[in-house]
Amino acid sequence: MASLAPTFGRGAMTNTWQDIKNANLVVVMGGNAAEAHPCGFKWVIEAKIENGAKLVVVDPRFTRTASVADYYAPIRPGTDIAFLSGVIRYLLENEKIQREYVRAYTNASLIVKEGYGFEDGLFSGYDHEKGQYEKSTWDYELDEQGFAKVDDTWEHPRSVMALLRKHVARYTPEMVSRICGTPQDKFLHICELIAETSAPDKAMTSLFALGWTQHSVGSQNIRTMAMVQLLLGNIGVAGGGMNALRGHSNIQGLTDVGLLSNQMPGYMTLPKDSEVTFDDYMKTRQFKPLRPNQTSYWQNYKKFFVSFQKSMFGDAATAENNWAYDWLPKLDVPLYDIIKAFEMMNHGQMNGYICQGFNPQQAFPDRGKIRRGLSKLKFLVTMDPLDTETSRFWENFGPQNPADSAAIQTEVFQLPTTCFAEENGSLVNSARWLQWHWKAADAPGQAMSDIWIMSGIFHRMRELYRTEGGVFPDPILNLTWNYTDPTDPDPEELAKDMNGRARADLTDPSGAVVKKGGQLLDGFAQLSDDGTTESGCWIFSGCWTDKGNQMARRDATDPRDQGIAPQWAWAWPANRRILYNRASADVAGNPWNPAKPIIQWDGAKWIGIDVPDYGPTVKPSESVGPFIMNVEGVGRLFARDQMVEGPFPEHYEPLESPAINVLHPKVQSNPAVRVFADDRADFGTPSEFPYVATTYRLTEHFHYWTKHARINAILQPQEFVEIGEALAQEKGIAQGSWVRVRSKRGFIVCKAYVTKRIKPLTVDGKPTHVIGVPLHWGFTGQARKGYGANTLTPSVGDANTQTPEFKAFLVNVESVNGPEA
Amino acid sequence: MSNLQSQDYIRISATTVTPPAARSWEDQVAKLIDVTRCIGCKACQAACMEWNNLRDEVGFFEGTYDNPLDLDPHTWTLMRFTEYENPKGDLEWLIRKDGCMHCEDPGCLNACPAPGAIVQYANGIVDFISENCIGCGYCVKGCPFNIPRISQADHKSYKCTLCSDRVAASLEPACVKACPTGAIMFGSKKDMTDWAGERVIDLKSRGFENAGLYDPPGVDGTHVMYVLHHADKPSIYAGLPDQPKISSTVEFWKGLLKPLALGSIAFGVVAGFVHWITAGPNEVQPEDEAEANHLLASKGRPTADPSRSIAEETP
Amino acid sequence: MDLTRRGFIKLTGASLATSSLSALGFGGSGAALAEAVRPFKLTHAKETRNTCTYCSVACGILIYTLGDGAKNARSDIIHIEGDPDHPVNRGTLCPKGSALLDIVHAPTRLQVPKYRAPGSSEFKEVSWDWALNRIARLMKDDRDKNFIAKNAQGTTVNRWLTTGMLAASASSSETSYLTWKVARSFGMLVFDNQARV
Amino acid sequence: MSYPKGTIIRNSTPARLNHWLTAACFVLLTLSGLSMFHPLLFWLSSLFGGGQWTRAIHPWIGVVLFVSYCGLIVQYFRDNIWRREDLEWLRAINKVIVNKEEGVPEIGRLNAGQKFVFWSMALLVPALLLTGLVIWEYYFGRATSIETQRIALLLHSMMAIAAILVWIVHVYAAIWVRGSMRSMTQGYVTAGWAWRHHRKWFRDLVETDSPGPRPITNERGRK
Repeated sequence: MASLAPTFGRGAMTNTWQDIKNANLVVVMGGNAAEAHPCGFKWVIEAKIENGAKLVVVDPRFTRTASVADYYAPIRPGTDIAFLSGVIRYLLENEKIQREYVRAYTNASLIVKEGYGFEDGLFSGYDHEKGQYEKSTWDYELDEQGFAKVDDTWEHPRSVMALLRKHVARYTPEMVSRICGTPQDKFLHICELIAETSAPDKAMTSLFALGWTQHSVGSQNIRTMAMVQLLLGNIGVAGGGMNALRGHSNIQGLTDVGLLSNQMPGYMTLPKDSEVTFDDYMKTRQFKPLRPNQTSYWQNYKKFFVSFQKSMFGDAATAENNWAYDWLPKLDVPLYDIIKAFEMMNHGQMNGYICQGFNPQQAFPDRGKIRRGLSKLKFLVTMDPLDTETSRFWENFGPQNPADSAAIQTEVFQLPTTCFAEENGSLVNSARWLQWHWKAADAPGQAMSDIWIMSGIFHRMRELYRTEGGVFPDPILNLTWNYTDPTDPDPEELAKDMNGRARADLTDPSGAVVKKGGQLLDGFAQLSDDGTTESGCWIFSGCWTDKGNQMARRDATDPRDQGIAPQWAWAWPANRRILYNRASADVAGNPWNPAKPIIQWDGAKWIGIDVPDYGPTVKPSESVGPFIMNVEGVGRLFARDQMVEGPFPEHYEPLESPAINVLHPKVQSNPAVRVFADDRADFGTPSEFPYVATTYRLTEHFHYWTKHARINAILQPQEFVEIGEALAQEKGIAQGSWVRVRSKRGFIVCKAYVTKRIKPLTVDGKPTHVIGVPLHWGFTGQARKGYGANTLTPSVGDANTQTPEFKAFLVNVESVNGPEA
Repeated sequence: MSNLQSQDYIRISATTVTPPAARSWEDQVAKLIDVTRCIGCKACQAACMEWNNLRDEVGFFEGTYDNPLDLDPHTWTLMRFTEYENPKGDLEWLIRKDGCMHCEDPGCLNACPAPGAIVQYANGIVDFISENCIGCGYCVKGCPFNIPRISQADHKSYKCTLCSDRVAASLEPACVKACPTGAIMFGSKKDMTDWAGERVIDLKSRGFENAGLYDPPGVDGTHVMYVLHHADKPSIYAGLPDQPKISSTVEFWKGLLKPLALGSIAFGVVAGFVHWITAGPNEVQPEDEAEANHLLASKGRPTADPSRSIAEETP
Repeated sequence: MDLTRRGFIKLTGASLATSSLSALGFGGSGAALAEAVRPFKLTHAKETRNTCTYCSVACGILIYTLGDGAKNARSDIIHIEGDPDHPVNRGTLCPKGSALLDIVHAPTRLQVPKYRAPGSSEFKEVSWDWALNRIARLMKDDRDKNFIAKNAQGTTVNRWLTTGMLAASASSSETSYLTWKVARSFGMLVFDNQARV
Repeated sequence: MSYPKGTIIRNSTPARLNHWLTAACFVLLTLSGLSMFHPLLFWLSSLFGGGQWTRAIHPWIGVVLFVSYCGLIVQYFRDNIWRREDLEWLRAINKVIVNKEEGVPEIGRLNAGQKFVFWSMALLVPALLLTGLVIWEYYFGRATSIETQRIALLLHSMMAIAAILVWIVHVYAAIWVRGSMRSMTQGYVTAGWAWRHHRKWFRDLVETDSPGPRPITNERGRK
């Protein structure tokens, strides 16, 4: 989550699922936890019953989460920053912040450089030509020692707190209501409920998911709430936190292991073209503390990097060759994300594509563009347990997939793989738990594991390079591959690789051997940058030690029933369950909420029910901040240069919006967003497409998978859209009748669900209708054939992460007689 | 079924003897459906289908989240969704898990003509025993909640068994186990009633003044109960009967009419017999034959041969 | 028993299967009698612990398999339900998780490698060896042709942009790690996962 | 079929076949119906191969009975039209009951008792069919509301009981009035029987020189 890291230091859900029960207030906004995560949502219900908690839901639709909420308010899709900035304004105006926490654990007191500014929707340093910021002014004023200057009174006009006050002053309740369409009284009531949790012993938890990320300002949506939580003192405490509810079973794991274009395992990053040498690379990754005494744990980057390269290339990575630095590919652009990939395909810049358990034909924006892109490939390899639309993109399925097979020259390989029930391995859940699972049965037919297939491709490639030679074979020929069965490595072996081992005897300062060469490491603290250790994913170090597979632990003991279960499986980092848990105690080390302490200072060390996310014997008097990954040691209200569109969140309209940005009409949408020219040409205007559409999951289905499962197909058999009664009446759309929903990019024909759960919102004085588009249908599987919501969605992503803007775009709707060819 | 001891039953359909009360039945079970915690995710439906190996046809979207549209032999439980605007004008999405209520006084069992096709175990579960079911559909008429459905494939009646197989193996029913939010709980009827009381207190504190437990006395209570936010208006929950009871038509049919009918038939037979004994047969007399022959002869028609008596016949 | 509110929740929640239910129903009738109600289908099934493949709550599940693993029998998954020991889901499952059996046994589960030739309107079955050889050939040819060793400034960049990969969202971390190794050893940069959708 | 000399044909062969088809259906319906009505009688379902067969076959027999009874209506309704003397006959019922024929008015082919049976069944049979269709789960289980079905079921049961009672009267009368049975088996009665029980009918037959069962008519609609 590239939105939490800039604020707290790590991009992951801060607390555990069960810890939600400790909350006094649960705010579900930017997500629909009851539908998308029912079993996690049980802890919200538990909070209500056991802890008397209130549940507040802010959503364009009255969702199933709203159906059990204590308070619900509607909001126009894509305006969450305005809403939450209004909340921040309310908290500051009404002195409803946890002052001591904010002073000690956030950067509110730090002084920002002269030159920083914000005017007419733009921060200082904007380059209109490039559509990017030059971010040097978004930083602190440093003293002689290179530490940021501080004003604990917050009176300095350039203290972060003063700047924040000024920044949010525009978000009055009137303005919030004007932008969001949320009635003022409802907005204010929610502000009051949130404000109550500024008490040190009260906690609010924020549960969110793709409802916030899938916007062109997605990362900033989340950051705004992260700031609210910092102001309320709700980070690091029981029942608090920013709980990013990840959508897929191991998407946290895939992100942890760095399967993103610019990432390496453990949140290290690949070099850029500008980082010509290893020294250049390391120079930008020194993470020198910006306040005295701070941990700034990323200072150990080189240890992680060297250990990783040793794991990859073994003896071939040496100090002399800079640990094989040049064997890593360098990036000439920030990201080669999926939107970029399909842009490249459409321009004939790609020849091959491998889809492993991923179905972009349905899952990515603008299905027409995806199909055109795939059609231009020379070859496509799909690896999946199921018959995906992607693997059949070339097949004519009628209006839902009007492909001209004869004209498509792509070679397609459809490779059958095992599923979860047919393999061993670990998955990382949203709360960062690594849980091992066991094979229950053999795969059907000739299906093989992804490990076997990837190994098969690798071996054949390596063999070709050995026999034929070819371009730059070094990393291929030198890749470590010392598995018992080279054609099918055991998951157990790979897990141990990630944990890491000593390559030579490791000694402590006294000279005593702590680890013999070849032994598994106990944790990342043992990693070194001299090549004597290796670890495939440093944050996982500790998951499989000499004591065995920690991920397979099954002791559910839960001290004080507080929702930690520290002996169940294993959590990164270092089995810490609640991130930043040092912040659960005050500066002196006493818990803010004595009823639910997590860790506290006993005079000699930190004790409690969780592993301290902190030096275990670091005295409170040393003033080490609780956000140990941050160079300041504190949480960032002001994000410095970590976000592309500004250090403070600002409301920008979605790329397709029915309204004008009333705050700054000249800067309508995110000024730092990346839009490809052809995609911009495919944006619709409100005059042609007057209604706001938003796509989402239904609880009965999981993405495009469960339409292959009979039971789920029975539970929600057919594609439909949700239309409010007012709009349906206006358009003459009857309950359950056929409608055509059009965007600039295409149309879907499906059934209409006319509902009371979506009501028109008054935005800037005008009624605004929202249409809900559930996403689960396609042309393979057990459910009725459908188009898929992404026929409609725009190909534009969040400016930081390129997460597509699925949650707010424009459509039109009309009543029709039925599907047509 | 045959190897269950009779004490394990409270009631058996179409029997004329009541099982003896050899055991105390304190441990009656109940499923408590807390509608106020339910998120309508249909996990219960999925778990029910999976556990009981039921798969309906894949249907169509018909302008409702209720899928399938109704209970059927493959759908023993079904979420029913109602968008309700309360008097304050606020929207409530009322979601009720529909299915067998396992009545203490089961209308289906009362109506059933097939011995042992419907039983009520000592723990209160009302179960359909397919091998004894004749598919007549009387249970459908007997049920005050419109639950049983007759299969067109095997002509047997189906409904929720409260997972009697799982309960017998000391497991909770599949739907109960699955329910993510704990909106479905299972335990002894007393515990469930107590727990419902706790829930009602909580709900009243959250502004639901009419919150309450639905355990309708009209059927002597049920082994599936609801906690409702608006217990004063059960029917807003997709037509949950306000005051369910076995239809008086069915009561009369399965009650008074049975002895009345057999009695009157018996009376008819006995009356005939008494008449036979007292009055005897009405036989044609020789005078009748003579008079008749006389008339026949007067018209020149043949008469019976006196040597062959055709008057003698046995009935 | 004094059922305080907290105590009661624990009773009906966590320890439901062990402490409460055994006293109910057929407790007095013995196991043989219990089986007479309706055959309990899991009596001799093998139980395997696993994790739900869908969202990231990562509910613990129990997979029940027919067959004891003997050489001459092929085991088959017959039932999946929640793992009551799991601290997050405590045995519960959502509608997707409750129907996992149907995804394992989906009629559209793939069984055989298939290949679609350019311009063809159908898949044909191929052998694994043929498929993987062909894929490796196509990849090597593309890499050799389009690999960028140095950029315009002469910096060593060693990247391959013309073939890309999308990684999964439900494969294990071990699979992911191996995938990372393989893809990056080729110099692949167009490499992403499903984190965003 | 030939009849002994001097006898009167009371029921034609088609009529008799029709009657016995109806009778057989009625008996089967009674047995199967009662098996589903009262648990004491469920054992009767064994006669039909068990409960499922009983449930399946009962409505079909009902349909046959209905059609068959329609035939009876066609064949007998003219003789069942209510006449003045029927009332007088009823007034003399106390004499009829005790086998005393003196003072009982002469009546036509059918007496009031027989007409009562005929018309009762003519009402009950269609009504049973109608209510039966409503509760015929296999075909019409979803055609009507459950409340309608409940009422139909009750009415069906009550009418069936009524029909059974009528049937008992009918059967007993056939046993009680000797010679009646033969009129439905072999089709004829003795002249004396006709004289004793249906003298007016007998006179009409003799007058028109008809062998039975109906007087020969010369004009349409008149005997």
